[in-house]
Amino acid sequence: MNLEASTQQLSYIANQASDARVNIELETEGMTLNLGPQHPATHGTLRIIVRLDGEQVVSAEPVMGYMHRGYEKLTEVRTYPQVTTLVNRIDWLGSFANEVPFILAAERLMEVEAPPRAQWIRTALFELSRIANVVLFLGDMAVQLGATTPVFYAFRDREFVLNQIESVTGGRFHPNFDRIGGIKDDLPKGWIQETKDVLSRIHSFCDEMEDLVVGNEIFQTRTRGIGIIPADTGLAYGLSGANIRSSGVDWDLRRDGGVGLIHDQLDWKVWTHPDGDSFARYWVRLQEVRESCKMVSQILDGIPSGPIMAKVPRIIKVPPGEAYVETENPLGIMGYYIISKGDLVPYRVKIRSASFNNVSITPWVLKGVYVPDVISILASLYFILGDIDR
Amino acid sequence: MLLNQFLILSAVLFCIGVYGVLTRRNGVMVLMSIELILNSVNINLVAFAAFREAIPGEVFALFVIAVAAAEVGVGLAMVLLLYRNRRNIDLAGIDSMKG
Amino acid sequence: MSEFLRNWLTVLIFGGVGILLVSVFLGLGSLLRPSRDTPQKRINYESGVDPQGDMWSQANIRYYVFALMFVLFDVEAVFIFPWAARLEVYGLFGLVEMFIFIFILALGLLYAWRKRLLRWV
Amino acid sequence: MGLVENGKLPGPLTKLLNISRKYSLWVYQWGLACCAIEMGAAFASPRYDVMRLGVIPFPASPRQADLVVISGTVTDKMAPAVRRLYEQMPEPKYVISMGSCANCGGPYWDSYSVTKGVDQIIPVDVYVPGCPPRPEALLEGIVLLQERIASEDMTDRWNRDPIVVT
Amino acid sequence: MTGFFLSQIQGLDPLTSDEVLVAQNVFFGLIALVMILAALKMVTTENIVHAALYLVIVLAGAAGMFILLGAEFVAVTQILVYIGAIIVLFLFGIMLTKGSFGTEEGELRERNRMAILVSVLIVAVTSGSFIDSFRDAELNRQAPSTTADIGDSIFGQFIIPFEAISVLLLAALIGSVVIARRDQ
Amino acid sequence: MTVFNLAIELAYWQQTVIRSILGLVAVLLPAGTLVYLYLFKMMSFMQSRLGPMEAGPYGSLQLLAEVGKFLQKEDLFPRAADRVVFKAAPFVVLASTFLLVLVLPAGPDAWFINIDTGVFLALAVSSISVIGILMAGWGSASKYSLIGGLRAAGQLVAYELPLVLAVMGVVIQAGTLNVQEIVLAQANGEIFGWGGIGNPFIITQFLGFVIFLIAIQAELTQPPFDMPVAESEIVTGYLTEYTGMRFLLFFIGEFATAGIFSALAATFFLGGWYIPGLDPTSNLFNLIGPLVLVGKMLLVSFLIFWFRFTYPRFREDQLQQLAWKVLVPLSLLNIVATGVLKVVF
Amino acid sequence: MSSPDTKAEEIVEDPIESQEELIIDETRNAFVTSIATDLGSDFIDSHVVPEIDVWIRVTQEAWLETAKILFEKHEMSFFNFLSAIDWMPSPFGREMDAAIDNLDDEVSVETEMEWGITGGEKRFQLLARVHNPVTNLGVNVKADLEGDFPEVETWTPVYPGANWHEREVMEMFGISFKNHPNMVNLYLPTEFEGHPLRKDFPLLSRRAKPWPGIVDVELMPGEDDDDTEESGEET
Repeated sequence: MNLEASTQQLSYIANQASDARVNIELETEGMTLNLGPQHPATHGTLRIIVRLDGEQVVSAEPVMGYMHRGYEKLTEVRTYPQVTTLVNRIDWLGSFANEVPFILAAERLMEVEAPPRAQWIRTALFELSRIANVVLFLGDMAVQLGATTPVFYAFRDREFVLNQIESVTGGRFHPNFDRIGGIKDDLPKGWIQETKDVLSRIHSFCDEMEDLVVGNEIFQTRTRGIGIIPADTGLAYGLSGANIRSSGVDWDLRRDGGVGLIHDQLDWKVWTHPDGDSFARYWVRLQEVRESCKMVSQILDGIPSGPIMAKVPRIIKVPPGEAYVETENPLGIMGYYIISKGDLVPYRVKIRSASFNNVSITPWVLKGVYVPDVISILASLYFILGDIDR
Repeated sequence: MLLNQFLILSAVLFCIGVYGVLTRRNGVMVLMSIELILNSVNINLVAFAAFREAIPGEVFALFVIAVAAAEVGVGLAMVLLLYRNRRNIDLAGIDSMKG
Repeated sequence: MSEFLRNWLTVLIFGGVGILLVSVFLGLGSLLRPSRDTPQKRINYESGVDPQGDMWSQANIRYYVFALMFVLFDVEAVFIFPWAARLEVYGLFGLVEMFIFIFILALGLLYAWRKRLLRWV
Repeated sequence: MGLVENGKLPGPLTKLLNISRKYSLWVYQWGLACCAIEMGAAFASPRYDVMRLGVIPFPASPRQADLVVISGTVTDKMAPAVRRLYEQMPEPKYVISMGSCANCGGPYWDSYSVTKGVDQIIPVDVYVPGCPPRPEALLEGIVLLQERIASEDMTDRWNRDPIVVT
Repeated sequence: MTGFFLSQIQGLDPLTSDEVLVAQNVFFGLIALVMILAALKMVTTENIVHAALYLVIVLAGAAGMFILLGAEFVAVTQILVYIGAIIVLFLFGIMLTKGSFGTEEGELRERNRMAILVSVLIVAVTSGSFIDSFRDAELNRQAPSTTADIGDSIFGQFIIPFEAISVLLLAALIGSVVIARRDQ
Repeated sequence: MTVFNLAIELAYWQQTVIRSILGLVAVLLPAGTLVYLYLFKMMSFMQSRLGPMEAGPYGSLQLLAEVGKFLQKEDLFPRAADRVVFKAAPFVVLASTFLLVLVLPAGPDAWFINIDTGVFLALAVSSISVIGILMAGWGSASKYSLIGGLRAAGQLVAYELPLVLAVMGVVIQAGTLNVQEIVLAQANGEIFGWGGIGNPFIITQFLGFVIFLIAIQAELTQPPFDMPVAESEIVTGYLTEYTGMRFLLFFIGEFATAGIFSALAATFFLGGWYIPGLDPTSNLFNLIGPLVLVGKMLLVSFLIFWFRFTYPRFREDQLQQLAWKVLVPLSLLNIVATGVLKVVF
Repeated sequence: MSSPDTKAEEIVEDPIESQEELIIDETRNAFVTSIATDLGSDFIDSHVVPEIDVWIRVTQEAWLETAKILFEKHEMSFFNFLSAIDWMPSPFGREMDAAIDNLDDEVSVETEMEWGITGGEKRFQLLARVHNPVTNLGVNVKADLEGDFPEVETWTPVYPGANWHEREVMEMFGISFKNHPNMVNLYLPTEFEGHPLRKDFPLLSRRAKPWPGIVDVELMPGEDDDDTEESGEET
């Protein structure tokens, strides 16, 4: 590191020390409580400054950026194939799903289309990564509410899904498998049968969670009626995914978006819940895992044969233009707005990540709740730090 | 053991309690000093019960404890009220709060 | 009397043993443990940032109401114990007396309930 | 007094103390980024189950922790908090840097907001490479750390110059 | 002192009443000393939480005194109600009225002197009269009072005060709830 | 059996020394057993894991490693803390634990103290730990600690009451406050004239037993009542600032209290050291009584830990409502019903 | 719970399939006409990709007005994102680019500004997207901003969700928003200097250490041509 860079580095650290003292003026009777950045409830490094009156939240102010890694700038200095390596790491639980909208946007600009088999495999992996993602939520929400055991089951069964993803892509966590014009490799031998076994495991996991968590009276009292988000408020804040569907908005891009994936050829159902509370969000996600399992098994049965790559040049240059593609990712709507000037690198990539919008409602929804409910609401909104801070 | 041992101990505690009531201006402290006084009374009661080999003294001590509990409950509630209205629990300024 | 006092001496000794155990553990620890004091170490843990505001801030008034109810019912329990141990002797009369006692206090609980004090407002 | 500190303990006792430190590593429950999930898998997944090794993931407060796994990207905004976390842990404490980001900045080596390696702010005992490392790799790192602890000379550790970050 | 410890070393058989007496006196002295010191600290300390904790010591000492006097039930009640409940109530009260931990200096000196005077006067007068009236009155309780005794007394002689207590507690509950209610 | 006869004829000081040592065992052994057996092993098995395996066979020496490790940990307290209160808190908590173990009888002659008001004393000293916890929470001068301490205190006082009232049914049935006599009453009791298994009060006082179990679960701040130490909300509550040995002492205190409360539940409701079919006055029970009691204790604490690993936690207000709206009225009802039955029959 | 069947019928068909023929997108064209009428002279330009997407460009002054019309008249209740684009070519030329060691001869340092499909003439362009979840119609709104540190009305009264997005734009581009409730940095420390997403913000690490760039692998016979991006992690 040269001198200039290291000076900048050190000054950042020094500056940050003072920034950590961000104090919201308003010295009332209440107490200011910091949840985060080192706090088990915030899934990592989100920081929420809650002002309390007794145990009631007067105001909540999320402070982010503890995980800000500068994706949008870095994409401007990476070639298109290199960008997928980066964006993998945005929502790190369902990594493959992050690549898909980017690749689709690039494909739209290049006016290529992946062959059907590639699209089917993409969709299968897309849904598998949703399972890998949401399964963990199902356990983690319970652990946030104090039940220690479900998260262990979640990790146990998630391992099998990761195995399947790994055996196709070679990457257990960050596959980096999607390519402009198709996918990198074909399915390995025997994968389809193994995946079916895994799906039945996930099914039984869902049943287990239904018994252990959803059916638990304490869980219900802790989540029902807590953190109610009305549909219009949720939409105005840009909530998406299961968060908005559990407020009764029947909107799923997999059905309504109609881009590049083959969800419209499958038989499945969009679940909504009218309540809009923490319980609804948990319940809708639980159903969505089941729907995903259903989708994957249909894909496994109907996967067409054929090539997996369309004809694309070896060095990818994307023609000038702008395109925005969004898909229904595990956390909600994820979209990439790509501006190309015909180079090897995108001119600008705007990453619309789901959690950023989902969490932006927290100051609104946390007002007036109790400290324990803060946890329940944060857990049920289900965010991933990389997806907020990018 | 002499009866006087206990009586004098209780007298000393009583006086410390009185001292506390007289000097402290903090409402909670005053209540605590009153507890001290009540305790000295209890020691007296039980000592006499032992002296006379009679149970009623002890029963009275129980009643005193019960009354003390009620007294503390109400007293602290008043201190809280005071605190809510005046943001401190200094009893010295209480006379200014008429009506 | 001596048997009685010895029993209670045992109580005292056990309290002492408890304190002794803590002291022995802490003493052993102080023999072994290192001490690397830095100013940062002595700052309160507050999720990795500087503590803000007053540490000893006001508690919720709810706690007071619950503690108050506990105190009063605790006193009630004190009077129930000798009754419970001697119920056979007191018979119906004792039963009725205690019912009245419990009933009057239950009224207090009912009052708090109706006044919605048992809710966390 | 700190008998361990000045090295006046008899050898077998030192050995015993080392072994007890080795098998009782309370690890702070806190993850930073992607690697946190793999760390979580290592801690919570029955397949890896780090508790077998005596690594107990109970503490949520650094005050009770012996080991912290820096799992993921450390940003410049986060760096003071990481530093403070380390400071607030009581001695003896150990640090595992997990993943490329914590080791050196990883894929974000050219980012404007990422600290290029956690070892710039706190001393690291074991580096676990990978992006993210598989849970097995973290287990390997923990086993290495345990081996190191078992044969550790505490006097040396205490009298080592503290790592100064300016 | 040594007599007391020697007495403990002898066999299981009931101690002679003299030995018991020595032991009781030794413990009385110790407990009384602790109680008085704690009480003094309590009324003088500036930190209210410390004061409450000193009060705990005084209360525990009082329980010890009750034991020495053979009033077991009262002693346990003292622990249950005073230490287990009233102190907690005090601590809650203190934490509800924060910001009052500070010192209370000022024109206290004047009152201080007066208070000391009054207190010492009361001690002198009462002690004098006690010594005068009870001189060498011995406490010679042979057996501790039992729970049964207490119960018989309450449910015999004191049945009306007993019921009155319940009304008192109810009144205290309602009264303090009315006073401490937040919304009005 | 002469050994036991001899033992009870020792001088007081010899007895006291023996009792103190046994008391230490009675506090530390359940704590260790519960931590290893339940917290490490059973929890792991329930979560389809193995738990500690490396330290000793099946990780059995794990606890020694823990103690050895904590002995070497640095002792810290925050600068802002109230030093004396902060440091004194573990003493109070542990002293409360040691006073609690006193009332447990483990055989006809194997008792620590045998006093008239045993039950009453047990309940009284169990409330002392509230002060220790409030001291810890307040003394740390940390927000998490303060909130945790207040929550803990609010919870402990709320559940102290059902605890006290639930035992009342047992007291009415046994007609005594002496713990030893309660055990004997169960041993010698008869169910409708049939004395085959004595009369363990769990049969007649099942409601009381359930209330007692819930209440001790809350008193121990175990899930689903673990708000005071809820790590996803307030880090570790009142323990947040405690390091090394002091933390371990709280930890020991918590699990020792769990064991002792379970043993108390076993004593009050399951017949204590007695097993049916044997003469309760027999000297044999001085030998096997402790083992029987430990067995029953493990049974009850199994339930406690089972709930611990299964349930999510309540919210603070839900907890208070459960205590005041359900448990207290129910236990009052239980007292009334038991009283009526006692007088009628 | 509700079922997908209750959904309105006017869902667009699979766009990729329908891209082949030249189709006229009635809905989007109608939308553009309607909003052009409402905004009058503040409406500058539009671009419709049939069955896929629509862009409109408005003036800086009508920025808030546009949001209101979109929200009230077109029921665009779903706020998607808000961002900005810096159209100024990077002063560092290709130095910052990944392709630095892979220059084709035609690649040269660009000096002229070049705008996207709806055109423009200022350096900064504000970009937002809102969506109607019922008709599933989304629209990208753009506005050119005056000056190097422009200021524009906030969208928060209409879309509260814009709050954080505007803060992000502020710190990343230096565009400030009038009447914004809390205009402070979102991600970066308050003392952070510069606006990282501006094209003239240098990545210092890159200057210190050149990017290894694309490793130009010789193709083995029969090898797939898609493995050119393995160099991201090893630094």
